[in-house]
Amino acid sequence: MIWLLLTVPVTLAVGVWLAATFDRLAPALWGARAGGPVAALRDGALLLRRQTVRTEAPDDLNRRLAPVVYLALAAIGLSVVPVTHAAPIESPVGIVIWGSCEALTIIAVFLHGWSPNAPFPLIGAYRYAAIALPVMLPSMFVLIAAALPAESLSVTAIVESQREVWNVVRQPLGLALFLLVGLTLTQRGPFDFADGADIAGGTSAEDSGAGRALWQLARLAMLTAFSAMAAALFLGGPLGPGLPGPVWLWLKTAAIMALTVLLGHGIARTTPGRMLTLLWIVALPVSFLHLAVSGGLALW
Amino acid sequence: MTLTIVLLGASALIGIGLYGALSQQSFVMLMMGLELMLNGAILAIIGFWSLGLAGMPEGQLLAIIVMAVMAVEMALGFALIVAVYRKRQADMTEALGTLKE
Amino acid sequence: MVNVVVIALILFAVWTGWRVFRVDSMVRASFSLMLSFIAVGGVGVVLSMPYIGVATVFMMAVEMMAMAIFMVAFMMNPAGLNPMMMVHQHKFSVGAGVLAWLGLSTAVLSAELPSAPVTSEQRVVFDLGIELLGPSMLIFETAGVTLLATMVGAVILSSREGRYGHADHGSRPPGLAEGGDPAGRVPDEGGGHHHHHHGGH
Amino acid sequence: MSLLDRLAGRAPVPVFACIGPGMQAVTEHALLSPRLRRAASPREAAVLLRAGAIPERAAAAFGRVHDQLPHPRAVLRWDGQGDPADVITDAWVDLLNGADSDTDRRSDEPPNPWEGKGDHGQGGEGMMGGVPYGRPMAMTGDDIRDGLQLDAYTATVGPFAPMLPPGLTLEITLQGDVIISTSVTAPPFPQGDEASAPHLCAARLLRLLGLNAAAARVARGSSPRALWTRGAIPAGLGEAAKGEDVRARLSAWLAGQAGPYQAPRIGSMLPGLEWHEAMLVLNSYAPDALHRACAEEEEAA
Repeated sequence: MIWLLLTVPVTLAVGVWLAATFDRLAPALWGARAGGPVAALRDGALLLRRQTVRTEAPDDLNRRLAPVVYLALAAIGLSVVPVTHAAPIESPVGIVIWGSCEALTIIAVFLHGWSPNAPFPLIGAYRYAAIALPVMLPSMFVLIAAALPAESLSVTAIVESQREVWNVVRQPLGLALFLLVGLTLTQRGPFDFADGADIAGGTSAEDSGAGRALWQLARLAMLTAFSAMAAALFLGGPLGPGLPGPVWLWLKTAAIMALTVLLGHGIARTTPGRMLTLLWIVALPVSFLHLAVSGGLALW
Repeated sequence: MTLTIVLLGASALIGIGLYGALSQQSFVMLMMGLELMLNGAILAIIGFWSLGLAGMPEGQLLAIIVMAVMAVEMALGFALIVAVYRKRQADMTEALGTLKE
Repeated sequence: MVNVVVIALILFAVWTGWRVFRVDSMVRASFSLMLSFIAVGGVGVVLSMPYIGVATVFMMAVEMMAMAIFMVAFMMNPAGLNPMMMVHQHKFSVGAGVLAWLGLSTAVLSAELPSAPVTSEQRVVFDLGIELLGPSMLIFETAGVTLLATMVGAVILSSREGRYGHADHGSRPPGLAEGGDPAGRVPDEGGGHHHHHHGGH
Repeated sequence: MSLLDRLAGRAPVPVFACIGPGMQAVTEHALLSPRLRRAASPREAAVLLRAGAIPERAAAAFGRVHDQLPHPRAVLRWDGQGDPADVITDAWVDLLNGADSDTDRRSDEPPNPWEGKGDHGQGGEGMMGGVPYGRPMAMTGDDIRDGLQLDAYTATVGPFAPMLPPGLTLEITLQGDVIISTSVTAPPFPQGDEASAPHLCAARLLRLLGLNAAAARVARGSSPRALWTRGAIPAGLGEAAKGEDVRARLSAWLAGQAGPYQAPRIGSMLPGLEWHEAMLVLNSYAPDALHRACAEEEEAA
């Protein structure tokens, strides 16, 4: 029990470093220069050597809370993922807990943009809320669809239901839609409406020093949690021949993480208004269709 | 013992919610008062279901119905606020002396 | 142990509920209310109602995000940089709130409360699923249809397009005769047009 | 030197560039260096690069940008000769070794004095009015999208805003994300033909689309590797003539064709667009076309 809980900080720490390194390697595949495995530590050190600026009349409480909440949500989300035959937090409603972490993430990002009391971060916060709220709908449909073959809301049961065949085979569309959710949760690439270049870095425009480092760390932690959850829901989590369960889970997590980072670096971000239309007109009906098909398959 | 505590907490939430719903001038704040009263209702349902009714399934159903009521209240409340604001530029209860036109 | 956690969560729920009407910042007010709901959800989880408890957290996170957006949109000075107190009939409201609290508390303390706790071997989430899609399916589906109707209604109410033109122009029905006065009642002058009064500050 | 300092000393140095007349192209090339990182905002930067001579009219704004950099910070002048990466890296390592951080250029005062008047000390009557913390209260204004009149926000953006051509200063009124009106307070600095080269123009648009890797590749003269580059731009956005929209202009630039040489007036180009769309439209014209459009507008007025 205790060692299961200990896997959470360890996975997060390794995951954050791995995600940061992927982030610096990925540009190479899209044809730009890449950094090595120490590059992420260097960038982190640079931030830690600098002052954290306090803006004029900020919402100090929320400014401090936002990154802490984001990090805590990543940790809670990660702890409902089964490492072997059990999760650190074993709950009969594991994926609902994950869903709550997703919804609260929107609030953490909103507060991060709201609290510095500056226009560009606020625009970023509003954009993010406007995009992330409709993303919650496909997210819920995907999670429900993944729970259907298992006939349970427990993530452990969902993993167990993939002993014969992984969910990615039964529900390939589910993984694609879930990646979309992951890009939103971790503020990446085509769904990074919180930090656009057109608003000078958006919610992070006023971040500096250790505060900035903490926020970036929380983003990477959320990427780790998301990748682990995707691995559990679609790639059978710790199931696999030969190697021990946790190793399989970590390998699959790294694979999903690499895919997410790669997509984040190489897909263009459209305008918020257009993305909103696409989400309501395309993503929502597609995810509904996905749920209906998955339900039919589960009954059949 | 615990059921009493839970219900006392629920009545406190309902009391605060009633205060908010009656005292706030802004529509949105007023709705927060209503929500807080429903929060008290959910707390009472949880308490009764868990400690007094041996977990009968209808108790959980009631909690879900209360949540649906909250969703309806929020959605229609905000839609009405927007509709009134479009017409009157008003977002406060006093600005609506009349419902005419 | 369970009692201590429950009491702490309830005290937190009441305190954050109280803060909703005491903070100056609208964003803080919305998220205070959310914390109050999360604490109640936590009570649900502790008192073995995991689905309802966690679903409350999920739903309230989304709802209060929308609430915060509306608060910022419609309130002047939403960040609370000016202290604000926008209340009416304050004494009456305080009285009513206290009275409701005392009345309900007296009822709770004087009533003989049933005592039949949930046992740990009950499959509560499973039971809820069977209940929703079994005996109470009609109620559950009615809630679903009600929500659908709400969505349609909310979109129609909040959109600019009215049946007889733009809502902000005061859509008027066409006349009964060609070119005649609009059908329906003739509105009095001063229905609110002249109060260009934003947030009453 | 501690381990933290050693690590920090080897990181790419985040640089925010304040670009003067004629310096845009060389600065954009210099910032491609792997030893430097283009900071999205002054708060992210460790070194402020003062590229070229900043005209008198932008001196105050330069001071404000300067003071936004967190300590320890350095400001460097660069006249466009040689690669500034060495100097910048050295300056950063010096700061780590305890060199003095650059002090503030301007005094830290609110733009309006704090007045303890009014019901709640906000400096005005009632809950309305006054200038709390030196800022006027936002007031409701017209909305051109769907008529819901919420608070309009007016702000001056520029002359060193990273999403605008250097020198361009706009007074923009926003309703949420939608631009209600714009007026040009100061035109962009003249930049010469080099800054209007198709690959640099395309790189600027790609950066606005969040494609930093592709933008760096294009700025070096290669073709971009990315998905959905043209598709991400809404069709018909910023359409000057039939088929002459932002998407078409990006395609032309990526194909190596320079132009267009004429830009419409900024005051008529942006209103009604959302901020992101507006920035795409603005950056779909080469800096010298925008400079000419602003100069013509000034002449007419």
